[in-house]
Amino acid sequence: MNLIPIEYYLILSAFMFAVGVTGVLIRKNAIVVFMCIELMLNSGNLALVAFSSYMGSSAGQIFVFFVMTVAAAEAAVGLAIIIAIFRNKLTVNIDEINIFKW
Amino acid sequence: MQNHFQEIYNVLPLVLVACGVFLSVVIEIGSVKSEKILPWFSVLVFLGTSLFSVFNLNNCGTAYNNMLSYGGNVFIFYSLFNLAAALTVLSSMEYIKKYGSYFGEYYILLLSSVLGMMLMAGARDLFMVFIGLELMSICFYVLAGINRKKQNANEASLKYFLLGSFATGFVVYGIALIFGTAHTTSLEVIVSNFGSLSHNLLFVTGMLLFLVGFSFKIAAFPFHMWVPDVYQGSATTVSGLMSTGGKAAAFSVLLIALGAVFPGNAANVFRPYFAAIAAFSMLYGSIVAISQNNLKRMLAYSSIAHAGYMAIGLAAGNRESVAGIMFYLVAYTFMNLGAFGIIAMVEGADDTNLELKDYIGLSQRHPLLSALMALFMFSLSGLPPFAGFFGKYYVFISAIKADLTWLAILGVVSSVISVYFYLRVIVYMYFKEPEPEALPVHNNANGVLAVVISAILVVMFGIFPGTLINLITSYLR
Amino acid sequence: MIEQYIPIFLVIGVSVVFSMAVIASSKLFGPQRPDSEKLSTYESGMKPVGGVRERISIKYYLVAMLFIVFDIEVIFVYPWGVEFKKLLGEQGISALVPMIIFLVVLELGYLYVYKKGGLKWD
Amino acid sequence: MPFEIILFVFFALIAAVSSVVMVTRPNPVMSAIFLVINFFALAGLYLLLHAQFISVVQVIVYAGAIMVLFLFVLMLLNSKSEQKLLSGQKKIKVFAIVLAAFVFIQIAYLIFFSSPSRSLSPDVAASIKAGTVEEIGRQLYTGYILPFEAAGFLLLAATIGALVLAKKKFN
Repeated sequence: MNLIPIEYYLILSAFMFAVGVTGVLIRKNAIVVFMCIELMLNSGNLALVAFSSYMGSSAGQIFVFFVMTVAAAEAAVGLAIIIAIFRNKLTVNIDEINIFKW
Repeated sequence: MQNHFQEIYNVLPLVLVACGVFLSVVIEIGSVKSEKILPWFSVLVFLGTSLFSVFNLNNCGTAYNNMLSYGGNVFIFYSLFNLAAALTVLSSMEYIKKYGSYFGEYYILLLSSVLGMMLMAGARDLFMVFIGLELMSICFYVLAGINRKKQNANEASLKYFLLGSFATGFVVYGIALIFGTAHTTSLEVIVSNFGSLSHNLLFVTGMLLFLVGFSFKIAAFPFHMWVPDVYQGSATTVSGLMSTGGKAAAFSVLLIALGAVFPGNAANVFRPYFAAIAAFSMLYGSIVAISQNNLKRMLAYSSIAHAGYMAIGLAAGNRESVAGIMFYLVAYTFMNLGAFGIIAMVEGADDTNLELKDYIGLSQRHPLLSALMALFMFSLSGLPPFAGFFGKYYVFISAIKADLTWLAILGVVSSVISVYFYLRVIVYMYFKEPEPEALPVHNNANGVLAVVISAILVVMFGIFPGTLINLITSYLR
Repeated sequence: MIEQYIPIFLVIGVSVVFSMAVIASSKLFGPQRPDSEKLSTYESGMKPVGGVRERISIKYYLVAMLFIVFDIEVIFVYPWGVEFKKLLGEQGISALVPMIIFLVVLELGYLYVYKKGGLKWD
Repeated sequence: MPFEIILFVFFALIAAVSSVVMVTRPNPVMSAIFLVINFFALAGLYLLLHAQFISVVQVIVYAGAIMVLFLFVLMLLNSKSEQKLLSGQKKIKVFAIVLAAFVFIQIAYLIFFSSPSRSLSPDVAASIKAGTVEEIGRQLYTGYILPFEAAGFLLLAATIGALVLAKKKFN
C-alpha cells in the first residue's frame, strides 16, 4: 500500500466521476442515465475508501456503507418511477418524454 | 438510563415525527378507515411537534456524539417545517380526491420527508446531512408522481429524480474530498478549521462540488432546469411543500455547513460563487416569469428568483444575513404555501383552471380567495407591510453591510421587474370582465383554513417583524 | 493483508479460465454439423412459441425491490452480530435497542407490502 | 514488479476502461454488464486498500442486488438500443464531453497540486484495522447510531414509495 500513492486512486476516481457526468449529459435512455449516476456515486465511494484507508480511520468506510444504502433506496424508487412512466407512455427515452421542454 | 431519557427528550421533535411515520404505517395497514384518520393524525403530529419545538427553544445543545444539535434556531427550523407540512396536509385533503388517487401513503411520505428535513436542519455531521437530504429527496421523488395515472406527474417525478440524484452524485464526491482534506466528517471541526483548510485547494473543490449539489436543491440559476417542469407537473400541494420546506431545509444546511452562524466566517472564499448564482437567479427568474401564463409555472420561476434573493444573504455571510435568510425563509414559506393552496383550490380535475385567464373574475366568484391571493401576491413581490418585504429588507441590508451594494441594487431592480407579473394576477382577478362560462370554485373548508392561517402569519410577520428577527438573532452565537 | 486473498483470486481465475477453456475446446475440437432443427431453441420437445425477448411481468420487480431492501438489512446486521458480544459487555442490554428499532421499522415495511398485496401473484 | 502494483494497474485499467465502454455502448444491456464489471474492479481496489468488508459489501450490494434490479427492469421494459448515440443535438453532446474533460483535468491537476499524500502518513496496521468488520461494527454501533436508524426510515420510505409507484392495481 505504501507503494502506491493515494493520488493514483484519486485520479482514477476523478476520471470515473467525469465519465459518469458525461454519460448523464449525453445518454438518452433513462435507465442508462441512472446507471451513469451510479457510476458517479461509486467514484465518490472510491475516493472515500482511499482517504479512509490512508488515514487509518473507519469513518469514510462507514460513509460508503450509507452511500450504498442510499443507492439501493434510490434504485428501488427510481426504477419504480421508470416503470410507472413506461406503463403510461411505453418509452424510457428521455427525449421522447417531452410534454414539457427538457 | 437517565442519560438516555434526557437525550431522547432533547431531540423529542425528531422522535415525535419518527413515531408519527411508524404509527401512520401501522394505521394504513391496520385500519380500513385510514383515509379518514391519516390526514388528521398527521396534522396532529405536525402541530404537536411544531408547538413542542417552539416552547423548547432555550434548551440548546448537541446530542448523539455531536451528530445532531437541538434548540435555538434548529428548533425554529423544525417548527417551520412542521407548520408548513400541517398547512400542506390541510389543503391536500380535498385536492387529492380531485384526481381520484387517494392514497394513505401520501401522508406517510409527507411525514417521512419532514423527518428528512429535520435531520438536515439539525445536522452537525456530514452523515446526518447526507441521510437527511436523501430521505427528504426520495420522499419528494415519489410525492411528485403520486398522481400516477397522469403523464405530467410521471414526467415530473422522473425529471426530479434524475436531476436530484445527479445532484446527489456531486454531493457525495464533494463530501469525499472534504473528508479527505479535513480528516473528519464533523461539521463543527470543519467549520472551526475553516481558516486553514480554505488554503487547501482540494478542500475548496470539495466544498464547491457540495455547494453545486445543494444549488440544485435550492433551485438556483444554472441548476434550475428541473424546477418549472417539476412544479408544474406534480400535485399542486406537493409543489408547494417542495418549494418551501425543501428549499428551507437545503438553506438550513448551507447556513450550518458554511459556518456563517459562527464568527470567523467562511463565506469569503465562496462569495463570488454565491454572488454569481444570486445575481443570475434573481434576474433570470424574474424575467422569464413575465412570459408565463400558467400560474404554477410562474410561481416556479418566482421560486428561482427568491432562491436568488436568499443567496444574496449567503454571499454577504455575516450575522445579519443569517438572520435575514431565516426570516426570509419563514416569510416565503407561508406566502408561497398560501398561493399554492389557493391554486390547488381553484384547479379543476385534469390540470384545468391553471391559466392566468381562468382567474378572470375570481373576485366575484370567490371574494375571500381572491383577496387572499392578492395579499400573497403583494407579499411575494415584496411590497410593505407584508412579511415578504421585510425578508428582502433584511437580506439587502446585510448585503450593503458586507460591501455588496451592487448585489442589493440588482435585487431591488429584479424586485421591481417581478412586481409586474405578480400584480398581473391581481389585475386579472379584479379588473377584467369575466367570461360567462367560467368554472365555479368548490368550497373547501380545510383548504380555506390553511390559506387563512398562512395569510394571518404573513400579515403578522409583516407587522411585527422585530419579534422573530430578534428571536433568531438572539440564538446566533 | 492482500496476500490472504490470493487463494480467492486463484479460485476466481481458475474458474474463469476453466469455463472459457471448456467452451472453447468444444467449439474447437467437437464435430459441428448444424441444421435448423439443432439450432432452434430446446423447449422439451415442444415447438417454441414467440421470441426470447418477451417482456416479463412487473410483479417480479416488486419482489426484486424487496430483496434489495432486505439485502441491505442483512448487511447492517452482519457487523452488529460480529461485535455484539463486546457491545453487550460494555453497554449491557441497551446494545440491543438500536438494532431492534431498525429491524422493527424494516419489518413494518415488509408487513406493509404484504398487506397491500405486493407479493400476490395476480 | 511488486504484486500490489500489478494488481492496482490491472484493476484500475479494468475500472477505467469499463466505465468508458459503459457510457459509449448504445445497447443498455451491454452498458449494465460493463457497469457490473466496473463494480467488480472497484471491489478489487477496495481490497487493495485494505477495506475488506466494504469490498465484500460492494460485490453483494452493488454488483449483486442493485445491478440485478437494473437488468431486471431492462428486461421488463425490453428497451431498444439507442441508434444514434452521438448524433442529434450534437453541440450539446460535444459541449458535455468538453465540460467533463475540463472538470477531470481540473480535479486531476488539483489532486497533484495539493498532493494529499504529504499530509497523510499511511500506517499499514491502522488501515488494516480500519477495514475489518469488527472495527466497522464497533464504530457504526457506538458513534453512528442516529444515521443508522435514519437509514432504517429511508429504506421504509423507499419500500413504500416503490410500491405506490410500481404496483399495477392500487387501492
